[in-house]
Amino acid sequence: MPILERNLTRRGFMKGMAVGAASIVAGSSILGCAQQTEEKKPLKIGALVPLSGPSSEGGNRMKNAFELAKEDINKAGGILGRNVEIVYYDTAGNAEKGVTGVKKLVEEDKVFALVGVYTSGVALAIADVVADYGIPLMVTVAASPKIPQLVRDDPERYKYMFRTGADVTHFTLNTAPFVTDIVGAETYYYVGQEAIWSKALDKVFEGFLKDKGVEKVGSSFVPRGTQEFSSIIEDIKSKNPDVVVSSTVSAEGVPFAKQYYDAKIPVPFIATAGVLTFEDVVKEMGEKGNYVCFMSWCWDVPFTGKTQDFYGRYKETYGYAPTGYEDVRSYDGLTVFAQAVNKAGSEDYGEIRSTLEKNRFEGVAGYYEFDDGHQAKWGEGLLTGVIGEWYGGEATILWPDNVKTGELKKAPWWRI
Amino acid sequence: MIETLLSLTINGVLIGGLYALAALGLTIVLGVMRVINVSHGAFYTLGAYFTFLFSIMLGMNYITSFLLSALIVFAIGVVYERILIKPIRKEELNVLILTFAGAFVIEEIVKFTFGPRYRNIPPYLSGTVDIPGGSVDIQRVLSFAIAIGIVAMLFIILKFTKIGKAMRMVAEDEEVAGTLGINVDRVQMFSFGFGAMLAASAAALLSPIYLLYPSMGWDPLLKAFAIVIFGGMGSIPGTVFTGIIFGVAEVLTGYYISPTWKTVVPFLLLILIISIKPTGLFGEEE
Amino acid sequence: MRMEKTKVSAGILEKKYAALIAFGIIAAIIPLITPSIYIIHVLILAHIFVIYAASWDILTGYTGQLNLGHAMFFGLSAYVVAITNTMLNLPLLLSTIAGVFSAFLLSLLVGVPCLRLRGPYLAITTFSFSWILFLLASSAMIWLSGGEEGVRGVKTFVVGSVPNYYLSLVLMILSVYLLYRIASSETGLILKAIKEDEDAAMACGIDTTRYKLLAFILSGIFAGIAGAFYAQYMRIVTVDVVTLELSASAITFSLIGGIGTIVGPAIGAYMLTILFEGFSWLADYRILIYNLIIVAFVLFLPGGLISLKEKVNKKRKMVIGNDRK
Amino acid sequence: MTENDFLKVIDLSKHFKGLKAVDEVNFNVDEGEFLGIIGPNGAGKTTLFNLITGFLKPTSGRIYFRGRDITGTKPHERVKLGIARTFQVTKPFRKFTVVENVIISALIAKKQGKIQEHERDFAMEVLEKVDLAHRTDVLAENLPHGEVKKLEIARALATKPELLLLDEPFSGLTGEEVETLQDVIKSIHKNGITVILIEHVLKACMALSERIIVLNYGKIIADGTPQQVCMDRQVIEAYLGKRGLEFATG
Repeated sequence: MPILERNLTRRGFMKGMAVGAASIVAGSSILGCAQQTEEKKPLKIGALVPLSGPSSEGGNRMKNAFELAKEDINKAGGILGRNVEIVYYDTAGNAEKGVTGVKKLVEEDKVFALVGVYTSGVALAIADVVADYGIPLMVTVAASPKIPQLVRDDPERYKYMFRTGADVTHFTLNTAPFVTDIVGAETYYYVGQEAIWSKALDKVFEGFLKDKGVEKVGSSFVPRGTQEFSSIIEDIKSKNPDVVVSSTVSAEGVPFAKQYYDAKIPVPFIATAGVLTFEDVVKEMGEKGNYVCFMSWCWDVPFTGKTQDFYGRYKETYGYAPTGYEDVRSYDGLTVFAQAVNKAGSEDYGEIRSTLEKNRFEGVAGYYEFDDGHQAKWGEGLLTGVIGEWYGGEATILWPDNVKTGELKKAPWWRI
Repeated sequence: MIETLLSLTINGVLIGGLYALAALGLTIVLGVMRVINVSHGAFYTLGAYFTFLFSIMLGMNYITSFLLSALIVFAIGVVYERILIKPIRKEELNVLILTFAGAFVIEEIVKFTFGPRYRNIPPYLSGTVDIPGGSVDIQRVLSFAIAIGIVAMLFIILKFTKIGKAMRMVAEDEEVAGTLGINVDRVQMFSFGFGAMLAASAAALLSPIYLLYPSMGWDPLLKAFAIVIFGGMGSIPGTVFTGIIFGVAEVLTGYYISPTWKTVVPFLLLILIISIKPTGLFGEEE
Repeated sequence: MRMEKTKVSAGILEKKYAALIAFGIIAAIIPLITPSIYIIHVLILAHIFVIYAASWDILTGYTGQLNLGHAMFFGLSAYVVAITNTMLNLPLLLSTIAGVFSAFLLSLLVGVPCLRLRGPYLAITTFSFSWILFLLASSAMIWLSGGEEGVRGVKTFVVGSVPNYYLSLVLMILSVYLLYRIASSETGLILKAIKEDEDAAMACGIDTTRYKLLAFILSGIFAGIAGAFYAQYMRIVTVDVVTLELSASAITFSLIGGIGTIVGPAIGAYMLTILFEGFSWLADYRILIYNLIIVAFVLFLPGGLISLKEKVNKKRKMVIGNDRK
Repeated sequence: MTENDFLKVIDLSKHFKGLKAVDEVNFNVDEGEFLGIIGPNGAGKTTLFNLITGFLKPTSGRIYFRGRDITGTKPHERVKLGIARTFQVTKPFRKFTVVENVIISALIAKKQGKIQEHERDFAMEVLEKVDLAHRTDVLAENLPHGEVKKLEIARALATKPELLLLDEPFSGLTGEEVETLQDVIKSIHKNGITVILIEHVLKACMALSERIIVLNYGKIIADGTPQQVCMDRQVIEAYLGKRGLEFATG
């Protein structure tokens, strides 16, 4: 039929609608095929992780850890005698996919609880959906301060949402000893990601250090994944701080470190967790990994009885070291939840919640207790972390004293 | 003050030369084939990972790895063009979608082959060069020199070799070139491979300074987009000039305005230029 | 623009209504036969993306103005709804109007410089606009956009999935119908002429500038409607609404369905949204498989699903004989 | 400037990167005239057409149509005033049928109140005139070259022009096709439409035109009846080169 006539009829439109109608039926059956009759046997846990896209690096490390956690839980008798089965949903770091994922995991897979979540955007987007379903969610990575704030503001609505991931104040508390004690700085410069959590960290850090008499002389924020740092390096040079604090935790961390090294800036910088704590990454950086200082949430030292066992098994299974955050906190998130359910002795969410609120749980990174925002608490005997320095692909632990393995190795061009 | 400005500018020029190299491949494919190759960034990624494969995993020296990876990506480009682009080349939109999906396919294949983890190519040369207001990594200087060398070679190829002349003719007018006995298909296949190779070379030069991950190709692709259009599609001097200008503009905006705006500014400039001169800075009027 | 009445003969009319009614009935009873909010949710998203894809088609499929940054209209509208509703406390209806209006303004802002551009220049300029919006939302202006964490707490018109389902269904049918009517009118034919050959269209006396701008505006407004609905349904707007992937999906949906037909992109968006979800069990492999399917479509069925229908029709015609005229 | 000047071109120039494609051209066309423009390849004929129809903006100079300065107006505005054109490299709407191609112009003409009847009827009428009525429902991309040329003319006619500019309508046609098309153009002119014809095929141009302008390197080198132009030394030189001139004049 010629175009004009084709255009001047409504036929195409209606036919299209008919095809659409047919596809609804087809679609429902595609979606439905994942549906299974709920058996009493395995207990399903839904894991929301980014397995594709720019966050897949972290997402895959989370998945690694969940797999180990599953093994361990099941070896120890499972949750309330039931074996754990993990259903993964790839959020690709996308909020909408996160929401869809929650609905799929709850409605189709009938999961008992949710764990994971890498980016804060996904966490905040799913918070309400999860609250509506009234199902537990253990946030294991996303670090936005808004997440515990939700719980604090409306504890009834978000009662089943907990976080084993770190809070920005923890970043501060864990990094500050480097600035004040190890370097003894009077001024510092902050480099962060252009993101809400990093800006919040900047504020908390500034306030905290001001009280200790350390002044911030400048700051720069870069979009996640930035590769080129010449302008920031120049800015650091011109502000001449005693130390640089860098929360470039994603892909941008490595180019920053390399370019910082090349510029021979006369003071050290410390990376607040993230990519510069990854042993495999730093080893591959060669000489440019030397003198990189870092704060890490966990290390291959006996924080608890589980720590070194986990590190050993992780390296053995995957061929590279865990990062201490995405993996350790995810492992802990799932195992802490399992411990809580077993301790509560019931599948009742209310009881699980109060068990989580009132008790102390052993994890790989330390011991977990949750505050009024359902945020894992920081502190001696709970969770701390380490400060270290890389040289020749090996890390020296500088802090805290009980696990210390050496002193700060000064680069020849440092003035401190 | 003036030293800082000088140091910033030198850094900008050095990095801009590599941007230009990354954009050149896109410009050639656009000029000769009149298609937007969204997979260009994926070829960049491949170039980086092949260099990684040869130099780190197989322990070859950097120069050999660089050359091998450029050659392999050239071959991949040729095959890619033959199998995927050629059958649909006349449909601008289809090529666009295909190369977009193709970019994801390559990215995912890289992810499954090398893993999603961050990887590094250690410095192939260590040391710094003193410049006013500080020092720069010697790798940057050398990479810049190599990039300029490649550009110069490109000029010579286009100007004096048979294939280069054929490429220019096809770019000028496909039909006329065809009637003059030029095998247009083969020229286009070659150009596509060549474009891919240029992306891979840029990646091989930049990745020791930067970092490797499967989705690393998008950023240079988008930058190359802006450079190519800004400089005028198909104009090689325009692309080289714009690449360097972009490098400098980025570093200067990063320093004097803010690092977050430095990514926005090139695109704002692009829109401004294109509103004034619809064929870009060096593009010919139609 | 004036819309001419379409001429339809009574006999065909009934047949077509039957198809529409069939779709309406099936779509309307889905919430009654499935207890799964998940399925409802995916279908709501499908409805939104149907509007989104169809709105892309009027500009690129019909008018040939290659738009690589369609997410900008969707995203800007969604952000404006979210920001005015949560930060300025505007009533949702006003926010929605503001959102769609902002998409309209953006379509003018983008459309005007684009009028003089052709081919790759146009494509990359439209892309640049959306990319700037993405960069602003994801980093340069996170004080307003919340960056990756987004703007939370947008109000909804109706509470719950099922009411939202019906609302989106009505909105979708209405939008696609309107776009289809425009596309099938004289205006649509003129737009198609511009796509076929702009110079020839000018030589026919068509004010191509005016019609291209009209296409930009229509495209922007309907994408804005989709974005505004999305914001109130999701109740959070993050940078995901202005990504490169979202812009690309407008193109992918349309190609798979059949570019330049309005109905094709609608079907494409509907099916692919469902298909993508149906693939979620593939986990890591999902993106790979999805993109391989797209590559296969471009190579082997570039006319999209709707061209299958024509192929079938052609065959049938050959069997029946060419006596239908 | 008087009202009865139909088309007047004054000092018209167009430069591309220093190349003077059209260089200070002056000429008039009277209503009802049939003007031929000839010249060797690259003489600036098509550029001149693009300037008159508004597809290019002149570097300098002015164009008047019926006493009105139309220099800065857009192509579609000129169509509205009654100036229509065809293209040297044909530009049919390929995915449209023959009649749809013409309907587009008719639609616009109808919107402008130039025609009263239904656009489809009018389009059919025009197709009849160019002898394409039997091809109504064929897709334009499936037409043979000769008919595409006719289609272009039909499309231009459907805008109800007063001035029709034909850009090499005979190029690439067979002898027989040339003859039928010649008749079509003749009858168009007979119906009162002023025609300007660019042609490389000199024979056809000579046969049709009442007056001929010869362009070379963007300049008018001759202006007169076909007979006068044929005798012009400069013209022969431009076409055949110096040697040819010697040969022709003995």
